[in-house]
Amino acid sequence: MDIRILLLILVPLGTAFLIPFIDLINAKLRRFFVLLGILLESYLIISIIINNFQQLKNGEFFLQYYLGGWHPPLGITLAMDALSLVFAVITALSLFLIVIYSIGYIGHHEGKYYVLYFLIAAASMGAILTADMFNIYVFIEMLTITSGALIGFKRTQEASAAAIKYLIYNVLAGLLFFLGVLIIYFNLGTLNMADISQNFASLESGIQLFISAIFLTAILIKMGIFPFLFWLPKSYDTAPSPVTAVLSGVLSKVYIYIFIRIFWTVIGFETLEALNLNVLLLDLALLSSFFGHVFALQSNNIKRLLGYSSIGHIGMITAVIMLNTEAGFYGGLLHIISHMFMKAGLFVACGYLLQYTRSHAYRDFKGVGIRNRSVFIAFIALLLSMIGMPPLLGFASKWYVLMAFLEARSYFGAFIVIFGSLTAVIYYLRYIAKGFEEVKLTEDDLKEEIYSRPLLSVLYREKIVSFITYAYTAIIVGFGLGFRFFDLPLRMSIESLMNVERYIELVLGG
Amino acid sequence: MNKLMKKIMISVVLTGVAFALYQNFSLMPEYQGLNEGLSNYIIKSGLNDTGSLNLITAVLYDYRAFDSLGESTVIFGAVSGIVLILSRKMLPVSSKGLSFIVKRALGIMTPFIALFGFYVITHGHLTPGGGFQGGVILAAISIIFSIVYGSAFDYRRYSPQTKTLFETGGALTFLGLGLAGILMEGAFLQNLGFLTAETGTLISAGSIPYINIGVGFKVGAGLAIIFYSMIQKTFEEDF
Amino acid sequence: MAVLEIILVIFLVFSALMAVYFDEELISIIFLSIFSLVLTALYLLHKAADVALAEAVIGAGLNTAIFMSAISQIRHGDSD
Amino acid sequence: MFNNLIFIILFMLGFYALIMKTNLIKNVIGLNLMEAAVFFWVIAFSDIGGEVAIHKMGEEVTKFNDPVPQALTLTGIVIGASTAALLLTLIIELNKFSGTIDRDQLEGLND
Repeated sequence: MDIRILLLILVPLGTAFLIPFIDLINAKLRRFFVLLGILLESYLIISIIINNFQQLKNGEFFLQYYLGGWHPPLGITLAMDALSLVFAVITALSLFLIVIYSIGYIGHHEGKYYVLYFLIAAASMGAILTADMFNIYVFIEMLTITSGALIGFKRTQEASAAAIKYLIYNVLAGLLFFLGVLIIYFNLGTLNMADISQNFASLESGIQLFISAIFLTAILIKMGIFPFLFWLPKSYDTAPSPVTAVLSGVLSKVYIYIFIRIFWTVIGFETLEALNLNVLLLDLALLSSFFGHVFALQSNNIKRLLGYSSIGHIGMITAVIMLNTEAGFYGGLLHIISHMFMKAGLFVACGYLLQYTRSHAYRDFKGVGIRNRSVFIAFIALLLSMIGMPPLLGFASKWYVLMAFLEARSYFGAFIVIFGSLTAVIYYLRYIAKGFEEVKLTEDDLKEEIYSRPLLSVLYREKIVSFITYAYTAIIVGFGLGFRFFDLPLRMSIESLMNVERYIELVLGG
Repeated sequence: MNKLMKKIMISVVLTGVAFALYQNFSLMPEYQGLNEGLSNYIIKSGLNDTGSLNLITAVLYDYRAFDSLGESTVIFGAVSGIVLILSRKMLPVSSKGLSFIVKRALGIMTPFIALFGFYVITHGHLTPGGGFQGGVILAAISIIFSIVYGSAFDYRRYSPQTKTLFETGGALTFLGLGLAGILMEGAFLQNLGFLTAETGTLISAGSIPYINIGVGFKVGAGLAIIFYSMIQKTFEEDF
Repeated sequence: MAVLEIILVIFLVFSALMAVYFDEELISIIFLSIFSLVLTALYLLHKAADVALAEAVIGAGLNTAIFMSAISQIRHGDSD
Repeated sequence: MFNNLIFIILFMLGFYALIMKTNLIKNVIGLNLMEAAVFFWVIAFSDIGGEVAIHKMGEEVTKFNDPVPQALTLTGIVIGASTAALLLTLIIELNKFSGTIDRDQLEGLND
């Protein structure tokens, strides 16, 4: 019973509930309050790490909380092992950086924006920490609704259309998830993840296949893997930059976490292997990665391009995790971390760079680099990291992914990694070149452009926005030099991931 | 031609999906209730554990109360999103509403509808119903008012600020009862033992009725806000 | 009991079919509301009182009101 | 068996409306039908011929219907209603700009 892991969910939730009150009292206090909430959240994470550092080192780290005092399998249990800790830390760090960025970026409807933002924070923390299947469903729906509303934040035709598409796909996925949870309940009579995991092997193989297929469909839609990727680029394009950074930096990683939890801890990889689903999934993920990079090549819009490249990277991560080897997990988890920082950083930088352009299209990218030289250099550094240039974090993670594929003799996978890097060189260089193209603008042209753009993209505090971009670049460069820093947490989380029996024992017995 | 091909292809896919689903569902063994596990325990000792006659309420607000907190948070998020997307500064100036007779009749009926709503909320642990259902009934009063009296009537009496206050108040009640559970009993959302009275009376079942009241206000105010945000634009055009 | 259930199920499928079949949104919504009411009766037959109450107030009451208020402000045909 | 068939008919009707109808409101109706199909199946499947899961004072009932799926379904219904409201809101907002809710016409307008 460690109350801090409960507070990790309750602090953002309480902040979201209190913001309308603060608005009624004095709207100027809101920003202070938002900062207080996110700082408290970071403090909780840091104190969990510091207090349990010794256990973390010995591989014994495990915290849990029984909600309502009901011990499992009766009530809902929150559980945190090393894998959840890694995801919680990177999620909290991303949320922290993006909140500060939002303070500089969002100038309209701030109250509702922060309410939805903190609900996303609470829901992603909840989805990471909970050890109960139905609770995951509730948090997934929370993520869907809040992020769907935020995609429509700009209130233009494209934004509404993208949000509708996003919501329809994701509500469908949520419905399938609900069906899957209920079928598990009808067969096993429990909702606790550890309890299900213990008894799942005793089911008939037909029902095992059915449940796996339903969860697979639901989660593949959520992650944007090949047959169901069509909602993703549009919603990435039309959402405001901080929201896109949350979507690609936090949400997709939370869904990958849920994917790992369900298919390793709950259903079990042996079951997947017995049903021959793992080969299918591996090929599907690689195909998705291939298509993502190919679509990115023909895209003429920087944010949509980054969305397609996200599809490529998430497909690659899923594929390398599906290898189910230690090297595969190491590369996959490292690439999750690095992709989280790189993509969020790129979207954050885009929010700054595209403030003076009419649209996100390629032709409007002209001269962007000359006008904001230092931020554009940071942007280029992030792009090079995406490609995989040696001193940066992207190189380290891609190297491990490549090694994992070669070790497992999955040459198609290795080909996809290299293919992704090569195409990325082509499509990013185009934009870098365009950014440095000279543009002759008179004062009047500039004025006209400023007045023609939608009001919401006006930056109020440019300094904060550019500072966060530099912070992301610093993270990429710093951790790229010292990527050994992630060695201990990754080893711990792989150990806790592979050792399912220990998880079951700790959740049910502790 | 292209459209016809698309239609045929999708029909084939739909039939395939339907057939696959049917095959898989027929694999499911007939459900006979479970002799062990969650439901068996709840049916056997749910009444003793929680003091709530209605076992569904016991599951919703005691065993799995955290889910209900998440669920009301979903409504909270939906309300925030809808208000964000549809926020317009235009005050809805109304049509005149329906005829005098309807207005009088509604005037007589309204207290009874409200009473029924409060009954459903407060008797959640004794009879079918609870915070969610009762909250929707309370929101329905607001909706009926806007239809019968014209939309400005309800809007002037209960401003959006009041509704927001009710909504966040309800949510914070839920959260506060959960925190009280930590302080008094030792776990978040644990049933408050000192509130328990004789089973079957109105003030029994620990904190369940109070959570119900909080959820009822939250849901009622939230859904009323959703409805009012959605009808606003019509009046903008009437000007 | 069984006869009542079969009649209700036939009504249920019929109203769902009609809700999908008609192109006019208003008629669809009315059939959706009827669908919810029939579903409420079926829930009662299956001894799920709480769910029946929820379906009655949310499905037949609130959803209809929200759908109606949505279609009341949707313009057709004039794209600008 | 009977309930499975109804579930599949309703689910496929909803899926048909979601995929084939170009009207966005009809798509939301389809989504609602699919949700209702799932919830109906859950309730019908968990019905084992017992009583409503509510104790009555002074009466001993031996066989109850399972209360847990009903509680979960209740959660699902409420979540479904709020998603439907959000979707309709976005449709209103979309219609304000484009003047149409037809998916085919919107494809032409967007890109």
